[in-house]
Amino acid sequence: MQPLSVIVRTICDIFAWFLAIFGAYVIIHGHLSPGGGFQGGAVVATFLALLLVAHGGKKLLAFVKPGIYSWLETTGLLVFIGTGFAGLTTVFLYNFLSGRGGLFGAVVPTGPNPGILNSSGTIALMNLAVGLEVIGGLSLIVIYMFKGIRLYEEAGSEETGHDR
Amino acid sequence: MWSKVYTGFGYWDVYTWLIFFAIAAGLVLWLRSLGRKDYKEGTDQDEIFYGGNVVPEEGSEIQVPASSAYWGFTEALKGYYEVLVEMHSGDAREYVGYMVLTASVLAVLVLL
Amino acid sequence: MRKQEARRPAMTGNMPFLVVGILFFLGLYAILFERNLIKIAIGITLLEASANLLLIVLGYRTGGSIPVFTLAGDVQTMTLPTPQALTLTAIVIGLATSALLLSLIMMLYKHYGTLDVREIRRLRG
Amino acid sequence: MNWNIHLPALIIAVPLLGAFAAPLAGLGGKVTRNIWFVAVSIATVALSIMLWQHVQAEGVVVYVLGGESWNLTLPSGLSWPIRIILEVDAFSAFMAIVGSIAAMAGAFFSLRFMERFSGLDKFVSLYFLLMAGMLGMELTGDLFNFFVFLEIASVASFGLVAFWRDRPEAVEAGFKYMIVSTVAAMLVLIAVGFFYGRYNAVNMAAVARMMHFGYPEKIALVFLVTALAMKCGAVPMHMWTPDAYTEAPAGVTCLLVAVSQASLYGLFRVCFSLYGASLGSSVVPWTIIVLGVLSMFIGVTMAVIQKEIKRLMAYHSVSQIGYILLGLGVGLLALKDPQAMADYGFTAMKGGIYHLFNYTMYKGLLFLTAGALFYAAGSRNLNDLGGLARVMPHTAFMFVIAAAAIAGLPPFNGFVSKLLIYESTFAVYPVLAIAALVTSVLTLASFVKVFQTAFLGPAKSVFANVREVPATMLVGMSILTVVVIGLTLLPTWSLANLVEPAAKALVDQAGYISAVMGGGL
Repeated sequence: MQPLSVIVRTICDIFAWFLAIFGAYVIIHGHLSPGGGFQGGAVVATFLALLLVAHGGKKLLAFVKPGIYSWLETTGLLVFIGTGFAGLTTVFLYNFLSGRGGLFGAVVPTGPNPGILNSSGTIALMNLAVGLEVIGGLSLIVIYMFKGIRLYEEAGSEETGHDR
Repeated sequence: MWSKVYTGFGYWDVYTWLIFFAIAAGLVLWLRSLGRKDYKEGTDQDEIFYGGNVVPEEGSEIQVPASSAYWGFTEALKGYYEVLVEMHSGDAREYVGYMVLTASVLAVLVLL
Repeated sequence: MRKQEARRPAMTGNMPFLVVGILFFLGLYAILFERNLIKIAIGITLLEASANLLLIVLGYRTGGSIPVFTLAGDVQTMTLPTPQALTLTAIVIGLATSALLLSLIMMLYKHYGTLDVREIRRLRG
Repeated sequence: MNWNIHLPALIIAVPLLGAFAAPLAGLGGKVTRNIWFVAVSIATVALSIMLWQHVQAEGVVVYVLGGESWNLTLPSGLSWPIRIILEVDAFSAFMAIVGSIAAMAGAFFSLRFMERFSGLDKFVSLYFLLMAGMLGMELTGDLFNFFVFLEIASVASFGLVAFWRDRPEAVEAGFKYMIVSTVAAMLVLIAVGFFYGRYNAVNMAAVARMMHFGYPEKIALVFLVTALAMKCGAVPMHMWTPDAYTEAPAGVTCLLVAVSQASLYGLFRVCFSLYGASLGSSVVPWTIIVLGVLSMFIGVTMAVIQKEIKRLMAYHSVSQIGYILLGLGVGLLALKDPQAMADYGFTAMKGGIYHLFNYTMYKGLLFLTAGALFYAAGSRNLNDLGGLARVMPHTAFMFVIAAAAIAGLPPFNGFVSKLLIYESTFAVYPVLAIAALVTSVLTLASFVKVFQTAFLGPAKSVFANVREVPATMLVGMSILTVVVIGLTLLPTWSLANLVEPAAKALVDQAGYISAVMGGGL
């Protein structure tokens, strides 16, 4: 893919960051509002897709290392299953942090309330872990699929752009 | 642990069978020991008999290939095999089609 | 307001199920009769969409609000949250399936040089 | 603290941990990764044996994931179960043992077999994911969870079938398997949706207790039976089986055989425990019997004419699945009639379940020996192979044992389970037993062909440099050989301790329901 026009590139440069921040918001508020690790992670992964479309593969893949995303994925998965194992004193996947105070375990008052961000125990932790995993996984899918397109474009003649 | 497996009509006992097998093997060995003693290794007796012809050096020239095995069987069931090989057409859509067909036949049978 | 809803013909409530059926058979048609691999992949996605829609529709209760306690407001009925969780799981699985399917199609195109399903039949018999 | 109660969760969590930590283990190089690969699969076998002992002592075991207590199936006095519940009865524990042994043998075999290829971290991850999916399908007590594990296993197996991505055939096989399998999975999901819409529950025990056999249930039954029969490779939906089994790496094929048994487990869990007594007419049992007979006969006749060794064996696995379907289908037919159950139904079920164990062991072994032939001689075409017994005596020995067992030659274990199936199906309908016997004869014929062309015959100069396969591959094969010989020499013990509790658990629908729903109905 060739880079798109300068207008598209500039707009994508700016809005990619907003997408990433919105995705992070969706991940962090996973236990309070619709959304969660997967949805937020998918939103964050569009960061890479957007930049890839705007700047073209050659420029972007020169400084994006797929290894980083691979490690993000592994870290997320290990945190997830580690949280599961940590609850094993009661039951596998038991929410051992809720109601204990601290960063994750604020006690929720009874009755209608707007919701407390740090109240959900391991659920928030797992949302974060799943978010990391999905960011890594989807970005890897985007990168590898793009490389897959390149494979037979190289076999052919030239890279063909849709906008010159 | 050592008893028999009852099948409803009879039983199966592996140890009886093994004892029988050992006796039969002993019998075979005894019969073999009654055979001729004048066999010698390394002489013409050791040669492969290949219809009176010279045995080829390369083994693949005298081996019956697997595709020739059971030729009579496949020839007799030719019509059956033509239909069956036609079924395995390699087309992914047809594979799904067989599944949908089975589901619909089963649905008709169950719902009626 | 409530009376109006009660007088609504029963058919309207069943419309989503009709959509589920149409989507399902469209997807099945695409898988069974299309020749292009990408169109077959689209058929599979349609099947997934119909299954997801079925789950969502099953969880709907007339007049129900979203099943989030802090956002629901002052209402008596909520839609069922379980099918929504099930649907999310199914969507995640569907994403994995679609990604893998498209990757396999890319590899098939690389190896066979065609997207026609009738020509990708080296394994048969 | 009694750790036994956590076994049902651990047995799924340990392979998952193995999958997720495989990239970490891969950092340490080849040796670390191999140790991790083998250690996790051995741990899974140990856990499944402990689980089996636990189930034998305690009866049906439940485990509530994430609950306040492991047995809190109905929290706060509710009358329906919430949370994801694992439910393990003797049949599930039996299946877990079968699956994990096959997985361990495949893991040992893959160490050297896969050495020549790149991306082995991903291979180990996918292998463990496939294992976790298989074990999850066998241990779960929740229909939707069953679908999730089915999809985990499916997606992992598509990846593994197409693992040799430089071979066009491998990608093609993965693609075909994927198309058929995804449609089937969607059928399962729609069936689960029907249950949810009807009963607001997806727990198998809860649904089974409330089951009224109306139209949605009938359609759900059709979808589940078709989809799961497809996943285990019953004729006429078996066409993916030869493709996928042939093109997957040999260690993976060994595991894929066990995974198809997990689908078979799902089929019978649905028929016996979910529908059970409310299964209405005898249409479904007869469908399963007819599918079984068709699978036996068409599978074996297709196998006779094959020229590629793994493709031949794959068609045999279709025909062996037929035996299991036949045995358990007869059991299902006799479910409502206690007299028939005592006369022949229970024997047929014992035969079917015992055959399931035997089949997984010797079929895995056969695929591993085929992989060893491919590794050593570099060919899978029977027309090219020949005279290899001279240079590969151990492989040849194990092949003979497995071939004799699959052909049902006495005294091997395959004979015992086939005998149980013959004699019980004869009581239902003699034609069934005759079809099974003819299949057995043709099985023997085609394995005689394989043995004669691949191992016997004159030595070929092409294979002058062929050596016996490395030790770890032999270890993988000998694990399964030892199990086959053990089952041969101790048929009474294995029938009484492994098979009979499993068959009883399958019939005992009330016990399955009350373990989750409490005693009072």
